[in-house]
Amino acid sequence: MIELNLQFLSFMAAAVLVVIGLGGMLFLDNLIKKIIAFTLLSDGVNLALVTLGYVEGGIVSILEPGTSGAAFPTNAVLIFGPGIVLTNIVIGVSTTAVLVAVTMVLYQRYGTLKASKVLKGERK
Amino acid sequence: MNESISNLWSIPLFIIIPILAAILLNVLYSRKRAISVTAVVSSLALIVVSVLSPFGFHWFTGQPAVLPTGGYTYRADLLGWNLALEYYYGPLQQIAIFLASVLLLFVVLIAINSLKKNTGTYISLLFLTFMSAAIVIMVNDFYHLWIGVEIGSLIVAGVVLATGEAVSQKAALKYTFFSALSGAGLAIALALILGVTGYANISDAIIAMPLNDASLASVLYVAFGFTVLSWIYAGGLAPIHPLKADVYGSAFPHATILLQTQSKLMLVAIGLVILRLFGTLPFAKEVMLSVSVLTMMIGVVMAMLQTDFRWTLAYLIVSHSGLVTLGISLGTVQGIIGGLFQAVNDVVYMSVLLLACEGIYYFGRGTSIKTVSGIAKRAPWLAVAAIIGAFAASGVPPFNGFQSEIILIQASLNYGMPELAIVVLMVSVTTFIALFKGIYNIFLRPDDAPQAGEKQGMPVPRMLYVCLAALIFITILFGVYPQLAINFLNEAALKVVYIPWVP
Amino acid sequence: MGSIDSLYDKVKRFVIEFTSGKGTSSAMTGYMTGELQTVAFIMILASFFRIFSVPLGIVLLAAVVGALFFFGPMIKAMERENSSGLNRVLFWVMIYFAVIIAVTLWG
Amino acid sequence: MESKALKGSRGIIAVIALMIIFVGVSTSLLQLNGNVARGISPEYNALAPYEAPNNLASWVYDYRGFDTLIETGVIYVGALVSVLAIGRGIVRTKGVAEEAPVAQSSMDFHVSSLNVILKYFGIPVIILIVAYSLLVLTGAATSGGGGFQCGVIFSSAFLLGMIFYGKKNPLNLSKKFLIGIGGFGWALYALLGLPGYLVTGYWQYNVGADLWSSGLISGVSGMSAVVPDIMRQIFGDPFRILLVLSDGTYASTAGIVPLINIGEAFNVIGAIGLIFLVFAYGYTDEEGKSK
Repeated sequence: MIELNLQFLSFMAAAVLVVIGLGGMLFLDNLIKKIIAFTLLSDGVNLALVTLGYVEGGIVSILEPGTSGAAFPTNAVLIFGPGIVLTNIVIGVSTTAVLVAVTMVLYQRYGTLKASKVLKGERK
Repeated sequence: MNESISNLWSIPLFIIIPILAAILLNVLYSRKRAISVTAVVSSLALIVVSVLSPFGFHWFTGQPAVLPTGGYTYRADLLGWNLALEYYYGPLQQIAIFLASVLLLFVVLIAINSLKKNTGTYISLLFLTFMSAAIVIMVNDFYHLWIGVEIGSLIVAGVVLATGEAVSQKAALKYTFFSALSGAGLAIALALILGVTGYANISDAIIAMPLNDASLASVLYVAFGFTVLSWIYAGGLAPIHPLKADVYGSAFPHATILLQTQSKLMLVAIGLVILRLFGTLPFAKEVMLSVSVLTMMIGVVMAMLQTDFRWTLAYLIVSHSGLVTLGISLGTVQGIIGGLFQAVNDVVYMSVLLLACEGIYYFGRGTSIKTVSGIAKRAPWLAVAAIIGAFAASGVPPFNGFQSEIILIQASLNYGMPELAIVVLMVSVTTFIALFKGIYNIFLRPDDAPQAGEKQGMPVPRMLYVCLAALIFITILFGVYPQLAINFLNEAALKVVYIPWVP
Repeated sequence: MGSIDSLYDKVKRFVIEFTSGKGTSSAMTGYMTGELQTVAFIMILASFFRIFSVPLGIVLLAAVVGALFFFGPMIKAMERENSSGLNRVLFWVMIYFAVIIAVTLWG
Repeated sequence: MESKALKGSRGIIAVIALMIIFVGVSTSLLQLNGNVARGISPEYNALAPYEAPNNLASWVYDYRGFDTLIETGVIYVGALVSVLAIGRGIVRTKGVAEEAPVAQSSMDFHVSSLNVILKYFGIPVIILIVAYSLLVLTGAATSGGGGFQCGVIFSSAFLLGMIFYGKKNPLNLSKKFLIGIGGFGWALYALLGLPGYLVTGYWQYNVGADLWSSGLISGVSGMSAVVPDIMRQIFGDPFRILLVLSDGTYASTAGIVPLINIGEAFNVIGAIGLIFLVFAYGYTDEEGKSK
């Protein structure tokens, strides 16, 4: 029997989000919907990364007056996961900005958002 | 070798000089003279730094490594867990960055000479392309590798978008979608590696990897899958090659030189990281080999179908990436040397061809083999350069392509896979056919246009000929004295095979 | 099957398939060479199976050669699948990735 | 299933592939459940009392400060490229005919038809949001927050201003200003590594923190007194905080971390503000020209 705990549920939710994101990018034809699917994918990755830092009964990694400096290393959350989440958010924002900008320009050009119309393969 | 230098002075400069140059160029925007001075001075500085620098490490922010016993050390040759971000500058990095910075100088010169107004942003993106390539080839940290790949792919989208045509906008949009996909994949791989080992530094992660624990090893398999996904993406291997070919084909030919250099360096860097981290997993090398064979085959066949010289070159670049990865994924010392040498040669001879293509672009006002013809009469030197490039690309001695392809063929024979040798041979033969189909039609076919005078394009910038001459010189130099380059690559290959935890 | 007529028809159709669309000679050469290359490459790929088992490799090789000539010009299908349409490339990437995961996890 | 290419057998194959990917991802993530390796993270936590009290801030801007420099570059490049797509910096070749770029038309915000109450409340709200962003920025070393968050909050105030008041809003930042401030922020961040590089040879050595030179951590030899006292006084002491913990008082300094935060904030204000402005109003070169 698998014991249901917070970390288990978060990992599961992260996997589900990742696959929904991948499926959305694959199956949806509208470019904006594809971009939304990408943000879901990136959120799934963020959730997995945050969950990595989880420590049973842990504390937030800010030293407040009165906490024990000696016990802090074992009690505080693992720092790497939340740190990487910041990076992933930034990368997600920049990628989304570029995607939306080019989509806007292509919409001006073609008047449609369908990937199967706008981005069909072509050769010169 | 000064292995224990842990604060090598030159490493930060490779990143900081392009960043500052890019910011300045972007702000200057349309002031032509200031842009030229800044760009040329910065790229010359990069060349000088790459030549003068000794080998060693840089631990950014000056944090020490934690010894297993609990103390701290600043010595790179002791076993310790790095608190800081670690870059390594060795012989492989030296030749790669030297070549990239020389190409950056050429590309910047051509861009300044041939483009009209508002070039600031474009040239600043070229500098950032160099920066991302330098990051990825020097870094020894999975987290930073991910950031480097991501910033690199956004920059590629920018360089392509700068042409402002519908084709390039579409190419950039597709490419960015896959950058999103592979970036997320690389982040998941990073999460899995962190979860299994707790270290983002690649050396530390290899040491801490729990290969004995079967259940955790399966986590590594999935991490391997995601890393291969991003490798395929960054290098433009099959099945993402149509997008990469789109990108190469729709950027300016001179920008494609830098783009393909960046992509080759990423291919080499991520390939070596995969070998070091996952080389011991079963099926890892087989998966990598099959990716390379598919890429070579599909790329070269598709190159033959193209009717535009730009697109022929784009597919050939893709298919020659397969040659590089073939050598790397063999995983033997000879194979890795062959792969790295092929990467170096590829960058050089493809640059010759791309510059020739740029010349055709000016002369013929386009590069389609259907409409452009008879250029050889008007520009004989361009024709000579294109033919030399084609010879080098198809592995004819005494040019450099021959030297690396023969190493690859020997390596695959020694590995016990004669089929791979056949594939390499077929790729070089087909490259020859595909290139000469284009070269014959563009240069040698008589000009059938009724008014030849009207079709006359603008004169080619003289700078382009200078750059072509320099590149052809390198081509022949490496073809005659391959040891010049191979001596730089030996160390990296030996380390990857025998001591993978050392960068 | 079997009669000379139908075989002739088959060959004729095979050749005509190439020339549909663009009829220029240089494009035609490219397609013909590409077809031969593809056949050769696929045969080489099939021969890789000797790593796992030699008899299986031989059987597979024969089957692949037969299939290639039966299905006519491979190059057309290959060009279609190689188009850079976003959805198509996404599809192939997903398949590829699933195969890699399946091979490494359960291979 | 909107995509035509994925109907029929292809769709089924794609679904099977997705299921395989799901199984792979979920099993591997669940293997990690409960046995995540701690690795290097406790080492960072152990050093926390000598650094900024917010350990995440010191991780992001000190230990892995160079990673964050490139990450700052990602947002700068994101703004650069998305604005390039819309029109800033498209280059033309001399003498070769190319298709003309498409002009991006500007959005219509219907500013004049907005309720007057909204306009009255707009300015105080914008002032509050800007003040909040400055609070988040200045408290980065001691509490959650930082340059990136400040930049995003500030830009949201800018966006609010654009929606309520149109192009001439209370913040009234021009494109040229935003491009300049974004580049300035990134350059400031990059150049803050220079003092450490000149003094110790390590790029982005946290000059103010004097973590290693005062001998707080045993076992590090050869690094004491690398930072001269004068430098320590110039950079370190203004930021020194005495952390009173249950097991003693630590002299902790965030060093250049707050300064880096300011650089990052400038960069993000420039980048995100530029994205908002150009996405809303398009880009024309005439405005962007110098003068």
